[in-house]
Amino acid sequence: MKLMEYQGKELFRRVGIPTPRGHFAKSADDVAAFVAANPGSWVLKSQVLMGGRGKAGGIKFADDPNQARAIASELLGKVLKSVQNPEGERVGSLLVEEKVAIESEAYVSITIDRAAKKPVVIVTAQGGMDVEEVAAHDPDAIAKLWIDAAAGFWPFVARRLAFAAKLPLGFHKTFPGVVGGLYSLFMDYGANLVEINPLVLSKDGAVIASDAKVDLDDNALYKHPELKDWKAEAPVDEDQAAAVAIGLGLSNYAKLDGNIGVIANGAGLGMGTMDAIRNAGGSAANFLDIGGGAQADLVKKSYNLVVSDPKVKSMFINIFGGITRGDQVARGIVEALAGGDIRKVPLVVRLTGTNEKEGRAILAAAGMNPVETMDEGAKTAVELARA
Amino acid sequence: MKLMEYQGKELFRRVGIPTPRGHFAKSADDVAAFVAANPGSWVLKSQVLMGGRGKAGGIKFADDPNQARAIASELLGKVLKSVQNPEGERVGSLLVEEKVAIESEAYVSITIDRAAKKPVVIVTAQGGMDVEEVAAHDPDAIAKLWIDAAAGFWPFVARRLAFAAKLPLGFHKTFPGVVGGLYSLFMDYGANLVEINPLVLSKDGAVIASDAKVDLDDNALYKHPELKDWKAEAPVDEDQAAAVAIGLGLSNYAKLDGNIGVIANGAGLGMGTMDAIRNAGGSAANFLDIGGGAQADLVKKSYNLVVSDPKVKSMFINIFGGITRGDQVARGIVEALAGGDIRKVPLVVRLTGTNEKEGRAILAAAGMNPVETMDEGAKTAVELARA
Amino acid sequence: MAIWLDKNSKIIVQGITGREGLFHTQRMLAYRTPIVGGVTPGKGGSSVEGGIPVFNTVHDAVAKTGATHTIIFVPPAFAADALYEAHDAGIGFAACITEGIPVHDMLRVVATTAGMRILGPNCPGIVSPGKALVGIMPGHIFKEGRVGMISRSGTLTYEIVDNLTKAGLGQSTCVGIGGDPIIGTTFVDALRAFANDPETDAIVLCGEIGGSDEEDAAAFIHDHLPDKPVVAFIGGRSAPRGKRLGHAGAIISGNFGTPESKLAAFAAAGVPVADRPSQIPDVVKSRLSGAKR
Amino acid sequence: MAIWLDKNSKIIVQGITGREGLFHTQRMLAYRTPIVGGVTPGKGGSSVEGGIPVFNTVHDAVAKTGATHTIIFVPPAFAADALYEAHDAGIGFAACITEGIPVHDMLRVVATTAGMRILGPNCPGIVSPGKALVGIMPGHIFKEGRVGMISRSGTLTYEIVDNLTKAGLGQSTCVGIGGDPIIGTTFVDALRAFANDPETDAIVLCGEIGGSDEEDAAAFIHDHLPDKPVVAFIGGRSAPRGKRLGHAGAIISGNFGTPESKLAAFAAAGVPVADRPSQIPDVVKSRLSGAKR
Repeated sequence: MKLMEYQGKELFRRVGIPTPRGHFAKSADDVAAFVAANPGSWVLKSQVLMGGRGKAGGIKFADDPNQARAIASELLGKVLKSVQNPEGERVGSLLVEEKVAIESEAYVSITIDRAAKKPVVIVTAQGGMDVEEVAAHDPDAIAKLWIDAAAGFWPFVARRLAFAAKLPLGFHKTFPGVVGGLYSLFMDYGANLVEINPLVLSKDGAVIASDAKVDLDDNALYKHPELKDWKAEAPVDEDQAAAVAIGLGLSNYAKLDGNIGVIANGAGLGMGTMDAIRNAGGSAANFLDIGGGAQADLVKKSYNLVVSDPKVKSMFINIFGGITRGDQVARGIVEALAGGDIRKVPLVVRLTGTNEKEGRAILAAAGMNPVETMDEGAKTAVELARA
Repeated sequence: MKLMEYQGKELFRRVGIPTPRGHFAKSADDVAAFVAANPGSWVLKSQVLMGGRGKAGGIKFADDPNQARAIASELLGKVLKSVQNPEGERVGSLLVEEKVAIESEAYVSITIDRAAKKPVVIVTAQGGMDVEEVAAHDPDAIAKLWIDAAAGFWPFVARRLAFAAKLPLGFHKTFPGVVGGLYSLFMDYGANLVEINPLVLSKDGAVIASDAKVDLDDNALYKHPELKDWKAEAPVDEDQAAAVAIGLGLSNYAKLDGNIGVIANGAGLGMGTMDAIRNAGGSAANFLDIGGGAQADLVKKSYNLVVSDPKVKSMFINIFGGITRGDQVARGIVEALAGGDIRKVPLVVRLTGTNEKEGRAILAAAGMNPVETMDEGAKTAVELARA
Repeated sequence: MAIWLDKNSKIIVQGITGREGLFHTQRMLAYRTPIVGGVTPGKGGSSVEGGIPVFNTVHDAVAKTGATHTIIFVPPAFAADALYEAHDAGIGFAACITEGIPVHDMLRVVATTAGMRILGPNCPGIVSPGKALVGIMPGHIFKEGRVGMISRSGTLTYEIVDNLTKAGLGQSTCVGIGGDPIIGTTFVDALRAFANDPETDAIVLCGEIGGSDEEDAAAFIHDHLPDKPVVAFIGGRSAPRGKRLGHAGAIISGNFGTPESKLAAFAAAGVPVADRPSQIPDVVKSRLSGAKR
Repeated sequence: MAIWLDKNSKIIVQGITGREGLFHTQRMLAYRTPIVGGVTPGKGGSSVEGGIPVFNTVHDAVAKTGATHTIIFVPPAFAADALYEAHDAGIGFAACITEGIPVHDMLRVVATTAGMRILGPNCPGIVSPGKALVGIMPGHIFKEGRVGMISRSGTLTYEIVDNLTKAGLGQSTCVGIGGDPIIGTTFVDALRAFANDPETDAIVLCGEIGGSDEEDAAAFIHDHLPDKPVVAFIGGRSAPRGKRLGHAGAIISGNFGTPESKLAAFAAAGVPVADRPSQIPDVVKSRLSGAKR
């Protein structure tokens, strides 16, 4: 689950990372009232998940309540578009934050290094920049260290990084506390990424997290039931919502650009089926993994989900039964096709493995003849889509 | 720092260990008001650090506000005495707690196993008993497991203990969470001991910490500044207070039963000096370690502290200078003796090690002649005390 | 021989009385896998499947049965605990089938269980055909033989194994390493083991887009496996960038993880990459009969 | 020889620019201890005492000087971090002088620094007379020789060493293990090292009331040190039960830790216990000239 900036900063405060004084608001009236009660210069920051928010015009300044109201009205409801996110994202809320006089900006993040099987801390003195760009143009500016999860965080790791990345001296005293807080957050909440960009050294010597990017592991959310509300509010990917609605996992369904529907058991076989379709000269309209041990009902719902996409011209159901039983799959297919209320497309079925015979018998009784191999099925599905 | 029950339970709640519903009160009016507002049967528990509080009459029951007020008035201010604490301890506050219908009582604690260099978890199904008595009479009833601080707590440790100690099944589901909470508290707050005795399984199936014993490492208190108030309120040992008042560590001064004052540098030499006095047929009136590198002023204040005890008939200052410099010690002694406002007792000084010559010169100028060895010094001090 | 699992392995099942655990215990027993016991807290003293004893703790199970291997079917919130318990009890090999374990639980586990080989989590297990099956794979597709197989995916493994078996190429051991971001056993770990197994003549490596395991494997093969033929397959070559398809592992980002990066790495290591599973048996055969790479 | 510290040790000082650190660096240099550098974050690039380089991190110091040993003078809140940093940088021996380190910091450190010998914390350090002094002991009381010394207390060690030196008994190495509840090196660790040191002919063990280290030491001597004479002393035999006297270690509770328990343990191991430090040289001499225990 990706968090909005204001949510990330709420977690930052829980682990003792300093953040600017601020106010979260969903209406222009609320923004204006806050600025009226707290005279000064304020930054209005659109709360969206996409990158490139600043360049897209999502961050504005206001010095008085009227100006604040006008800008808030303009931002709220606006659809921001950026290079990273051409489709755009609608602004639903704002974070009103004090303006910090910047002396220097740094970058710090913790993510998982899969190869090392360890958390890795990344630091540069070039805050406010896209870190991948820094990595590409000035790789020596990036300092990295790995943390042993058994030993946990020790402050010297942050000191080594600060010296290696040549952070200005003003950062040094506070920096170990910031990295320690990030590491607590990373481990206790189960984050895929925690990032502060920029970490600001202010003119008056304070070190403050000016932005917050936090991506939490969905599998670990149960450990923090207090985040349930954020989960409920989180913008949902359409495909993910559709998958969850029929009982699949979040990433078991994804629409693609082609016109051949795909259903397979297992993510690997699902991708393999897409590849086979491409090898046969076609293109998959989706990826759908029914998982292991699917029952007939899930197969039926999956069929219905795939054909609900009007692009789909033909479908290839490719099952290699391990835990998944051929009879359950066949029954699901037959039930789906029996439903009068859904669109039907030319269908190719390949069914092998556990309870293969029983499954084939059920399909045969419904007048279907499964193909023998994945290659053959892909070829047939491509031909049917062209017909 | 040893915590009162109500403080220990406050920490229990922070780490998710269930405690009975309760109210902390310092006056009989407050107790009566609480019982009036919350009708039912309540337990009034004297908040003291000593063991054997129940047998000493420090725990009473009340079913209505008037009874509650009467009992609270009786308990508050009372000095409870027990076998463990014959001097007694004055009751300054009460914890008013709901009465729990007890199905079964268990014992669980975590402490430091110095030899194993690991935290050790101790569990018995005989809650409410003195665990050392259980250990003496029924050692097989006690289950122990060590936790690797690198691996941290895993629930299976609690499950193994529950099975090994034969806890009634009603405990099993909740028990890993309780032990996990205790371990968090133990490590995060730096405890010498965390103990729940009894951990109660109630008639309605809840598992609740009925008592709380927590002893925190004074060296780790700086990590939790929010405990400052408790520290300030904590009953102070007179010797510890005297030590801290002159700038020594908490346990650098302790009054003993004899009549020969002792000042040494280093705890080991301090104890060795006491032993030497006993070997010479005398008995130390105190232990006082000036630590390493003491300056003249601290030596002077230490002298004054020791002679402030009227038992002291003679004094032996035994210094083997390493970091501690002989000239500083000598100057402190001379300054102390120059003070007109303090009692003087016959004094033996032994001064060797760093800056020994300079120190001896200072003493000689003041008319004092140090002895050569510890044994000789002890013998002389004993003779002087008898004189 | 075989790697990591053979007839002498003594296997316990953690979560043996659960729906999944019991179902697969039956299937593993049907494969004649030497299962010596199971663990379900609170069910100690009972037994399943006509005599497999159930224990309250792994320590009890190890003490009573001398178990060396475990397979874990407990739910995600308890699986990391089960893994550490197995390590603490002296188990040397653990296959973790459970899907959905928090990644940071696995970070803790891998950092503190040195000495125990962990397969998975979120993996289909391991089969040494004709000897033992510790996992959820369909036993009937495997055939005893001399090809080692390593794969990140379950059903794609079945597809490839099925092709191998039908082409007469039996397998020494088939290892499903799992698709999670943090896994106990990587391609390189399995390659190293196969390298030292005299009964494995060739290795099939079934990779996927995403991550850098395939690149690491290619480098290892280049440096340490000059004499044993390796044939690779990469699933998901037609997948668009940045989409998460099923496995947490299968997401492309940065320069690593793209099909191009993996193809280039295998090419540099002299490892042929089959375009489709059905081609794999022929490539293996030609490598086995041909000269060294 | 000597144990753990000799002329070839390369020593750095963590906290070298602090008051304590600098003072003792001067004294150690005066003893001709091979100090190759120091660490104070933020003072990297400077130097002290006419050319001892100061580094920002232990890693830098090790990379530039090849340091093998460290002595730690940083304040209690930062000392555990300093210890783990030394371990992470590949240091093999760390003497931690700092007093007042939270016990649980040490629990974490000892659990995660396998491979590095930690002396202390709250210890006076180690001296191999004539070779090097890493600690805060007054160098002039030591004399090169063949008696090994191990002690929980600092100044009591000086007292005993002074007696030994004046009686003509020089020392191979003197080790102050420190008085905290959790220490890196115990009596048994030091006994094991002395047992294997051909240049140590006899060992003096200076214990204290409290804890069970002396009991463990006695058992170890009985089982593993039949041939090397050991003489013991126990400080605090006149102390009342339950009083905490200075050292966190020196508190008697339960059955262990009492003088009686320790005397009985040494008696069972055939180890003579001197009543006063001044007797120790004679007991050592008689043991050295006499038959085996």
